[in-house]
Amino acid sequence: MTKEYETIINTITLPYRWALGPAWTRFFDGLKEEKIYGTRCRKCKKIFVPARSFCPDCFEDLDEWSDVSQEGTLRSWTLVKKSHYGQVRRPPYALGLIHLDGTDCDFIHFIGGIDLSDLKKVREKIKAGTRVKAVWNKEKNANIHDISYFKPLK
Amino acid sequence: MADEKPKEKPREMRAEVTVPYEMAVGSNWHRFFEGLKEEKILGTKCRKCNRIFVPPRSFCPRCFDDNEEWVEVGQEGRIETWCYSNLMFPGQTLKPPFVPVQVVLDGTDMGFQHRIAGFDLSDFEKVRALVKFGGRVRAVWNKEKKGTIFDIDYFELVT
Amino acid sequence: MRKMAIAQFAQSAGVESKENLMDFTYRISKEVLDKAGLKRSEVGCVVIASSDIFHSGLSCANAIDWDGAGAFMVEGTRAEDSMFAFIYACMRIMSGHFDTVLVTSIVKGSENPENDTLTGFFADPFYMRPLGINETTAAAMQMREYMQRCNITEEQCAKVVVKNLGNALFNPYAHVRKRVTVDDVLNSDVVSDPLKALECAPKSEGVASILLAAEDKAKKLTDKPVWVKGFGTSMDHFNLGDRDLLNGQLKIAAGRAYKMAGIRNPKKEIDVAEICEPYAFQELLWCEKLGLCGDGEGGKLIDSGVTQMHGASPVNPSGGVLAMNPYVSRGLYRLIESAMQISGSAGGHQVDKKVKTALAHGTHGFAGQCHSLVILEG
Amino acid sequence: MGKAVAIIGTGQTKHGRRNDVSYPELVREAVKAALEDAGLTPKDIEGVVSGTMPSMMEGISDTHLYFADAICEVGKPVLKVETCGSTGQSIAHCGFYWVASGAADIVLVVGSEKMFEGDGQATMSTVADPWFLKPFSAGAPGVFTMQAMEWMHRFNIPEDKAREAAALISLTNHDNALNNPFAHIKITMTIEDAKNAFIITYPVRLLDVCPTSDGACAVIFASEEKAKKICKKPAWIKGVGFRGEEYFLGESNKSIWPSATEAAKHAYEQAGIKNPLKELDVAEVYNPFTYQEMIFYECFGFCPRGEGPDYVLKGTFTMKGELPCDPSGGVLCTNPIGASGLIRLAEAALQVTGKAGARQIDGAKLALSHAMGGIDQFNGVTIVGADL
Repeated sequence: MTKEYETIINTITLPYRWALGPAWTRFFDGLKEEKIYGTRCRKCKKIFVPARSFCPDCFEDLDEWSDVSQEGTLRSWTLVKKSHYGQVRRPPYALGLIHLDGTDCDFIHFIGGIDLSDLKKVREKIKAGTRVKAVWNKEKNANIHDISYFKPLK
Repeated sequence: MADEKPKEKPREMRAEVTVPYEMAVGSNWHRFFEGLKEEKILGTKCRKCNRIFVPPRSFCPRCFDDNEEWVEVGQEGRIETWCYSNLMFPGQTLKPPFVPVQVVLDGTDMGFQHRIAGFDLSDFEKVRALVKFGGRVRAVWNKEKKGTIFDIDYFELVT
Repeated sequence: MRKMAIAQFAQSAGVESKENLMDFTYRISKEVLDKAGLKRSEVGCVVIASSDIFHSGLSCANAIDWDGAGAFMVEGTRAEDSMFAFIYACMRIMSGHFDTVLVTSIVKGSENPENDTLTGFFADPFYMRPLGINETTAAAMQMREYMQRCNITEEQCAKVVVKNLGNALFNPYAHVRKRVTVDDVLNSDVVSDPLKALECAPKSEGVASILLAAEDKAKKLTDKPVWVKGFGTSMDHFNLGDRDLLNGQLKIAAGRAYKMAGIRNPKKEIDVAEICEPYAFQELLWCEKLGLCGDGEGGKLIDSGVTQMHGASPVNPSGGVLAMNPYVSRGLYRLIESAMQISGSAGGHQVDKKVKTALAHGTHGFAGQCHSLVILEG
Repeated sequence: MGKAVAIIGTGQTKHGRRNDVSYPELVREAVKAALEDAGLTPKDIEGVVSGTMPSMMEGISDTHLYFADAICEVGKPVLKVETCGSTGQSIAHCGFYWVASGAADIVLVVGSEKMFEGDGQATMSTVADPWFLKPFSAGAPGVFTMQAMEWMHRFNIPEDKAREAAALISLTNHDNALNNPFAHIKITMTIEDAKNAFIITYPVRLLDVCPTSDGACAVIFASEEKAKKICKKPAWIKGVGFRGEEYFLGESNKSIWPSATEAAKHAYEQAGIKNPLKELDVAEVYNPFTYQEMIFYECFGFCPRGEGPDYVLKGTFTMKGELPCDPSGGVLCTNPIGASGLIRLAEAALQVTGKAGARQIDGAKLALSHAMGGIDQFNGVTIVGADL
């Protein structure tokens, strides 16, 4: 107990098995083969990545698959410094909104391959407009971490 | 993350999620649990409808007024309803078989949730022969008190 | 449209309560009914706002919230957010089926893990969640984009904190009440660059309750009815990458509320705005989208001083969400502050000018995925 | 009173274990079906209401955010309403009041649950407080069984008779489900199977309880003006009601279940129904437990208190009976919780518009739909009719 008044610890632990559905299953299978798949809408012609089964704008089914570029331009990013319960990894780590070449939305992933310990230096190295490229994990499990991170080019 | 089905068929992703909470007992229930430590069952009384609440309420949900009067209620009562739990569900504290019961403690006006034990529960038919609606039960105290609902270990049948 | 008004309201102060969820709720809804001189059983219906965003450690929170909200055997329901609850309550009155609705919103932040842990559960389990997207990391990326595209400086964002926490000094219901300087903000720990600790809302607890009534009834329940003139909500795409983070749905939600309230020039007609700004820069961005200044002019707005408590267009005289962040309840807190400003009962945090029209805003989801607002009038 | 409101389209997924699709894909299936049924496109929708049971069921909170694209919410006014098991009725009521308020003419209401993604009973144990109820949790059946026992005792219903009636309800529902293309559990069974099935919480046996299902349901509500323009045969909302009791289940008499009784009464008053058994043509009662279904019959005035089993054994509630109940097979055969209450309404709407296919009750004009939630705490009722 950490409080000065009486409390009860109520820790909830629950098991889950989330169905990926066909589109995300294929997307993650693609990552295993070092491919990033998007799907294209026949109506609005936009390419969405990660691939999905329906267009978020037009509500149409998407079945046109596209192996999209693994390089892109950074639109925005953040360097996470603070820890919290259940965090995906220990800070510091960087996240970016990446516009992959040829697609019509932003892809989210870690930004890495650079020293993240000094915020000032990080701010000099990565900026909006920085070109980044996917770096693959050697060990692949058909999940989003099959891409290790996106690395700034140059 | 594990593959449940062969490639190309949609997969599932498995995970276990844990979220911790630390919840205030509140002054009202704090007093109830302190009472249990002294082997007393305390309730509160609504001055409007005169009903006595166990677990105690700081207010009456019907009259919507403060319950300020505390009373010690009987440690015996009658069985309002019960069931026989035969199957273990995840998230369950007690292991089946066990007998959840609503006891109307003497001097109170509503069912209080606890369990009946103190005899062999393994055979349902035997349990059914002993546990009756309206039957009398009595609180059996746990020697070790922790200020939880299990300070009352269980209710035993009064024969 | 059937006329309706906020007849009475009550809110808990931001200090941590040692009372349990149920008793804590009762005190506040009881206070509202007592003020109105209304019996619980005379209420037409009850709408509870409490959250399943794993807030409280109890599923189906309406089960335990029901009694304290006064809902025993009264027509009732629960919404996931307090702005939703209030808007739904308005609809119930407009439908003509009810004359009074008691809206009570409940959250006890002190019992929960961090905001970031909880808002992380908004994310899908496959993509955004394993990458650590939560409201803070999403807001941080939104902030950087805002700074870059609109030339907003970190100092301008920090000024929002200085203003709001300064206002909170006068608000006995606020949670964080301390005077800070721009330097304090800029030098506070980096949470998720460019967001700094003082720019992120705390985790608070708050039960707030509003009695909403149709015109005839309202006049009987209060001397100072605060009329509901309009409301609006709108929702954006789920995937952060599918959205323009600087041109979300707030403009559309506001358009709906303004149309309903007959507001043509919000900048002139809104006397005071209570805006949900869990991250400091969002106050500036949301002000733009609400039409309180031009697009891209959020920085100039804070520099000009007009949004100060005694400025021409005060924003967050209560101290806003930066000073008090009971997640689900924060919408009702904005509404109550707006109602206080209109009825002239805000005491130390009452703005100088005469307040006829006030705006209350709420948001939840990543980087403002969902926005709601309500227009109130004296 | 407010404007008249009608249902102009319904859609359901095939319910069951749906790990072939993700959660958003599942709800979109129901939305697409409802849009198609109403002959509308996403653009026509002016507002969206959604709800599930609790977030912990699927481990995703505030699913209205997650489903934004899948249920046509983007750029639209939205509301999220939830009341545990009764969510399906509560979101329907929200759609009703939204349209009745005049704030929108066409509102889409979506309920869903993907119970196979989590652990249903473990999640339900998180509804109970950690001080008093959770320590004695025996899953949902524990609570409902105690209620059934209390009811049998108070009305002196012999256990054998109740068991016989419960078994007949189980058989009726399972038979009915065979006629429902969306139903989850489709098995052929006998009375003896039900009576001798594995005991879960005595006297409740395996075939007395509902399954856990994945599924979604969408219903489109419209104002009188729009409904008459768009829809050849709308189902009109005749009455709605929702009530809840105290949190601690020992404080109310669950054998006469005040919330169920009053919710129905409220709805009957609006619909002008005085003798439900005679006036209603069909009912979709939320029936996760056979014994509980009989308590509902009594609360809804389908039969006198304590006579539920007699009426069941007379065949009153079978497909050919005086008041057929759950021609869909009910919750007993399909239970995606957050959708279940809305499915009841969708089924009732199909019945009064003559679109229920093999499970159609001939000439049905007035139908009751219902849902229950919480720890025996909440009940919601909606009455629909063929005529305005």
